[in-house]
Amino acid sequence: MARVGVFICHCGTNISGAVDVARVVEAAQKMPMVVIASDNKYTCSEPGQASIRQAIVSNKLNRVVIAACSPRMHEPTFRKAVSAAGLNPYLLEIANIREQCSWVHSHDREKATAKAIELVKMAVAKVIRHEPLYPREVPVTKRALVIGGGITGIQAALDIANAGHEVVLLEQEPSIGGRMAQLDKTFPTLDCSACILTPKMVDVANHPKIRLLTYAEIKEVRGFVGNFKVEITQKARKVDYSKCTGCGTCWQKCPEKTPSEFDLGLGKRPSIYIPFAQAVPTKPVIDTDSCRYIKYRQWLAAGEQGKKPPECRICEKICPTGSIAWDQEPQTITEEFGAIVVATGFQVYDHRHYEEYGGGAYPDVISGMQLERLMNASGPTGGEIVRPSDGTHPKTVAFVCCVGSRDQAKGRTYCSKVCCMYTAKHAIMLKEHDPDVQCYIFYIDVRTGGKDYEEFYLRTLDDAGAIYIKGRPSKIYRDGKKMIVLGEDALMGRPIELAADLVVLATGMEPRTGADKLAQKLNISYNTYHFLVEAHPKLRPVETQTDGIFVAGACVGPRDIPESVAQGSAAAAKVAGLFSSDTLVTDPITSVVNRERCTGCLLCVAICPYKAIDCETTRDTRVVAVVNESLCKGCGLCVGACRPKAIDLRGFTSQQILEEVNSLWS
Amino acid sequence: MIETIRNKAKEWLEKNDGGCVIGYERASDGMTARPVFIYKPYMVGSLIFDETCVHNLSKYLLNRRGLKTAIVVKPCDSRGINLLINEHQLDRESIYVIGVVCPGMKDAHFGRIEDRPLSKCRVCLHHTPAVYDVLVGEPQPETASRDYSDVARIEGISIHERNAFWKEQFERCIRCYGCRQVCAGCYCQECFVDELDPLWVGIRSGPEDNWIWNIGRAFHLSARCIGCGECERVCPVGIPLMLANRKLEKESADLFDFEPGMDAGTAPPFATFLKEETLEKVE
Amino acid sequence: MISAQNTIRPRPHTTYRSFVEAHIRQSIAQCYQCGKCTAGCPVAYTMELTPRRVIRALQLGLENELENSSTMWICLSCLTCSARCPREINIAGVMEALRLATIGKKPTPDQKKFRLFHDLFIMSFQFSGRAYELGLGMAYNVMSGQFLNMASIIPGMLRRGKLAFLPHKSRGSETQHIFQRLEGQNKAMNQAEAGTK
Amino acid sequence: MELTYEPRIVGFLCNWCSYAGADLAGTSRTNYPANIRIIRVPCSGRVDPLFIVKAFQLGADGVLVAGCHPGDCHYSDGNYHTRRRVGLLRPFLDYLGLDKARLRLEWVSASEGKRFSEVVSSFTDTLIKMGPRSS
Amino acid sequence: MIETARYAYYPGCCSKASAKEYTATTRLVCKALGIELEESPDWICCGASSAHSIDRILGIALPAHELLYAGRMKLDLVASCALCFSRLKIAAAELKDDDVRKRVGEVLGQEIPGNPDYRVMHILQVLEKHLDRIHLEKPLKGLSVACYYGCLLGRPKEVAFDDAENPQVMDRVVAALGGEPVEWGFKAECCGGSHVFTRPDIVSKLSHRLLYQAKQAGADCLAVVCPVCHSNLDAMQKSIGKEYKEEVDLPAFYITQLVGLAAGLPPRKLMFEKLFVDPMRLLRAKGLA
Repeated sequence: MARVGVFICHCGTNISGAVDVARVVEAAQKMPMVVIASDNKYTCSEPGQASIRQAIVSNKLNRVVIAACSPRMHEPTFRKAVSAAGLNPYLLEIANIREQCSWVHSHDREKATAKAIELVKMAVAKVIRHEPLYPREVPVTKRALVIGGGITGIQAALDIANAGHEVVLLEQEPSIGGRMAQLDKTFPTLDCSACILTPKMVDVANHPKIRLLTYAEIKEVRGFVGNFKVEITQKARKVDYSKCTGCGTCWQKCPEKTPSEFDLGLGKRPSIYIPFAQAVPTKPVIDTDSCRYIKYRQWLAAGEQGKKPPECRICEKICPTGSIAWDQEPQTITEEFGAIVVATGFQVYDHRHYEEYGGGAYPDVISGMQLERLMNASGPTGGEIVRPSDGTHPKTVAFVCCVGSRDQAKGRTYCSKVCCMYTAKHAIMLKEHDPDVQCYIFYIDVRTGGKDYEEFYLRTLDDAGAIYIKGRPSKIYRDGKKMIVLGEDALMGRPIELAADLVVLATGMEPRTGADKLAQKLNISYNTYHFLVEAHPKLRPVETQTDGIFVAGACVGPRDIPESVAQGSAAAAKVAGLFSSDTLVTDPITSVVNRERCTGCLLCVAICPYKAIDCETTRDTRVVAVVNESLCKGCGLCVGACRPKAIDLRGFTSQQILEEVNSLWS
Repeated sequence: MIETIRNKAKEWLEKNDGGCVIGYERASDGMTARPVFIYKPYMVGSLIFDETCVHNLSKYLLNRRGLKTAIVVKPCDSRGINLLINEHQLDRESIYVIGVVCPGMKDAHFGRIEDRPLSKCRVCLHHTPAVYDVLVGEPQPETASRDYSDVARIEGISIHERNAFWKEQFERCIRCYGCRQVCAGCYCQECFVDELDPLWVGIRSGPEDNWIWNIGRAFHLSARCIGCGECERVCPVGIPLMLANRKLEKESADLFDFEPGMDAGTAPPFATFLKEETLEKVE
Repeated sequence: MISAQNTIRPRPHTTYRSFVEAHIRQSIAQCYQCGKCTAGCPVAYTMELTPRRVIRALQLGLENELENSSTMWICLSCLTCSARCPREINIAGVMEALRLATIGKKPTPDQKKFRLFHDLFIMSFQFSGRAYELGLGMAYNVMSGQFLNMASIIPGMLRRGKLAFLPHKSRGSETQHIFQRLEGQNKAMNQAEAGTK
Repeated sequence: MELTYEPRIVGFLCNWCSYAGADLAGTSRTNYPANIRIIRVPCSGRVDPLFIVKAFQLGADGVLVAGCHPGDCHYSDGNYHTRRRVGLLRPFLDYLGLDKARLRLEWVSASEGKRFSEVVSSFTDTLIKMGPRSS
Repeated sequence: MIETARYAYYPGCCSKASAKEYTATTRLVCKALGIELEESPDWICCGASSAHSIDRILGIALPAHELLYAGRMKLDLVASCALCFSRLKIAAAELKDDDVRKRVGEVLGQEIPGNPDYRVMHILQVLEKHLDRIHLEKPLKGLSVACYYGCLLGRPKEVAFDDAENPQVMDRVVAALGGEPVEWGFKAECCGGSHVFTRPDIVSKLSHRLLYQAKQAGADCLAVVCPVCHSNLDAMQKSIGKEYKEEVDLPAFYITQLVGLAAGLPPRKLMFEKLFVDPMRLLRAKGLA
């Protein structure tokens, strides 16, 4: 038998100013199962809470209704209060008579009082149907997976590992390092990118708590916070890493040369290769698309159709440790983790979408990232900045900002944030390389939000003598050896034709291809551009809507290096916080299946946003739904869909809601 | 036609020991049809098919989950099979579907077969079963244009007239639940109408409770009703239940571009959504 | 005096702007003045007010500037600006709208020859149904005072039989009726509009 | 004494957006008619269409279902499902003689306190104009 | 025996004078490919490029007159002039608006059926569609062709049938004829259009840029699909050359002439003599004449 206590708050005059509290008390005393009803000046104050605790004990109350401010305000406070009196904290219901009554009906005391009485009545009707609920504890696997071996992932992995937890760092390419490894210098300090990055890469490789999984991809993710089960595909490297010492003989001798991805097609690499000299691990993979012997084997398998490729196998013959493994196939590894950090980063926007700028057909129209490779001493030209078409030194260089950024017509409305700055860096670097170079920079706005960024931009004007031209060019074409850029000098309001030797497009950032697929596997959200969506853009920037999965760096949106590193560390801190206790407490407001009523139509399985519902077979061979309470977030979507009323939501059961509705007419 | 059905049933029974063929036989009045369950090949001679085979047999499959069963279905009944497979009630492998091209069905009243086909047949679009292992009869083209003149007539009268019309219809309901028992889509372990706590529907048969029962029944069949018309046929007090069902059928076709039971794979409207849809018609 | 003319006094809501926005079914507020329209415009070099500045003038409500400009008449309607606009604004449509909006106004000396050409072009098919190149060219040359315009190619055209001496007529006199009915319709609409005001 | 008709409205409000929006209307002291009784649900997707039918059966003059704007659901896509359910129920109830104006589906975010009060005001207004439900 | 394809055909005003050879070769080639063109007996001017600058409804009504003819014939409407094509296509799109349709209907004195779906094609599309019907008698081997589309075939994108910046249809046609389309960046830049009367200086400047770029890209000749472009690039070529003090000498063919040539139609019928820039020397040098 329910024994309900009703406590009505004056909230100073906030409630009593518009509601006749005495009449509400009087009415509440007459409601069914109400044992005691009383009022309080400030229920949330310590004396107020004490009087509730006392009333619970002295009146043997087993249900409590507090009519006060919004439950979004003080529900946790009052739950603690009833809990302190020995009652299950979920046997409490709050009637919102301040925000949704006294404050909005201040002009009509009569109606406000009548409404307050009804709100209390609804709460009483509902609380009678409350059941005690108990949070559950689940163990935490203190092991983290970091997806993406760029600077963000490296930072996150090192920080988690330094906090004493095991980390697996997963990278889809043959080496970690990411985009930062491709850069020459970094703004605004002009640090050599490799000089600050490669020590961290080595730290990762040598850290006892970090296991590196390169050339690997996520296949499937199951489970929930503290208990993820991840299937990882280790792609076939065709090299046995347990034997390989990374001596380098093979990649020096391989006769096949193919365009280097790392150098963005400006240079070549062998078929058995490490992407760049400082790669970690320093062990090669065989590129099965270009390798002669692989092609030979495919030719054999296809019934010797067409021209016979050479049966090369030089790497195999030359390898001192016999590491070449032609028959190596992709492998699936299953690992368990308590938390996952997603740091898949970005890729450079492909300027082939700009047909008006030549659609990628002009060799002397290059992307900013390609210029990085040209400037880099370990790049394809040994750091000599030359025109890809004829190898001459450009004297007039035009830069075009916002290529693939701020361009709705190209499906990219956002600002990529880093291009203004890296273009300024390029102008300064070009001038340093060759004092005869004149740079022209076509821009819409110059954005330099960041410490020392504006000062850096001013250097391009003062030191490098770059000429900034406000206006987005409309066309780039070739005239003889020159590239002509058609623009407008919007400040003069006149068209401008610039004949340049080299045009550098400041291409923007976009998420890595496949970021959406990965997000689907992880069950986290992404936006129209496939940038991942954080739980809250300001207050929870590295968390996601899925507990235990964190995001960091440029996979969330355009970021520069300092921000990416900060986010990597932030995500690591979140992971360390999660791992600080051995168990996790979960919210008891979850769905629950009545197996007798369930027909196994599995509509709930189809619509659950958290994949929290699965099915199982009962002993009488019926298929029924079953809720994984650790995954369930308590939205109740499944309950609203269930025809046989076989699934219900604790704390918001159909009984409870219908009692609320019924009470309005009883 | 009948010979083909019998031959196919016989062939199947010979190959599937312990299987059952669900079909139609002549009723004892010598005129109408009734369901028959045949377990032995030599008994297939009683199978018939003609315009009196009004019953939707697909609901019987629910009693033979996982058991080898062959079934004779009309196009509308065949959609029931798809519906039940889609809702994970049946598995396709255990069922052998003898689909029959439908000429339109006629009901019998007072010892006489009516002249006109059933009203559901007059507005029927699909004359060839949506699913079958063997098809009896020549495939017929679909009726191209939808005929919702019956629904439109109700839509055309005023809101007060509509209210009065349905009130009068639902008031007659005696809550026998025949409509539910015969419906292939009604297979809950316990119907919401029978639940006591919470009490969705009052126990008495009165205007208010009849109202919510009939709405609840129809809405639970929204985007699921396959249009077999069995509910209306068995209603002892003659409530035009299909008139309600067909409104939902029309709306779910218009709003979600969905026709229930046309295949077993398409996600039903309440299992999916489109981010960009608005679902608001110009009013 | 000069400073008074040069100082901009913004009027963001003008009838020109609403007319233009209705015509292109877009808001010109979307323009962020990147200048790609002007950059690609093949005739921007010969405009006082470049396409970007036309949009700017609309945003600020500089009606005089717009009315006195020849930009919309120099515009070739090649749609390069619209095709490349990163904000997907139909700038060529803006030009078309400005032509329609100023058609009733007295042309400036610079606008005159464009307006004359269009009037003559329309006249050249208003009665016969089909445009009459030779007649159009000769009439234009005489009336614009550009007597020797294209003189260099006329003999060649004649020699190759590429100029018809007489207008080619469409069967029936449909075009005349079209013009009559259009005039009637426009009149009725103007009256109706005046009536509502 | 003049007898005025006071319609009864049942509002099902999602906890994260619309309930918070209703709270904000209070915090900013925006007055609106006192005809609505709010039932808090975690998500508009928790609303069983039968709750709505039940409220009408008991005598509600109007039912408001309010959730986060499409794309903003706290539970990623609950409101899209609500939109489909209510989107189908509304024309059906209308067909059965219950004017579709009596069932409203609205998107109210946590920052739209003013909008919430406008929704309740206009809904109450509409219902007063329509008068009591014919029985 | 190949099946006959039928289209409604809109020749446009230039067909009667400055672009006689375009119309004639269009008919000739279509006949050879088994394509029937039905010309409306009472077609009228599409109004380009003036009507839509003077009155919005007039600019739609004039081309709509022809759309209605095609609609009655239940045929796709083909135009050979890029300018006409553009007006027809835009009018077809505008007619989807109920108010516009009503007003245009009034002006044309006839009811325009609702939900109209008027399909307008350019002759290039027709040629590409039926490319397989061409029997290559004389492949255009070694002939480098700069395909010039003009500004309107790829714009606006709502009515375009090819990319706005780097269209490909004509390149595919030329390649299918055995010719060598050259890559160049000015396929869709404007030639100056109808400004030939009002601002001949503009036409000179823009057309010169085109000719120069085509030449620089290594083209032997141009292929053109619009009478206005053609007159600017062919008839005006000599005076442009004078103005810029350089001999260009770049024959400008209509695409239909090239198709006819490759299909082995008699050169006499292809009306090369109508071109200002004599192509015969080039054709002889390439062994095509």
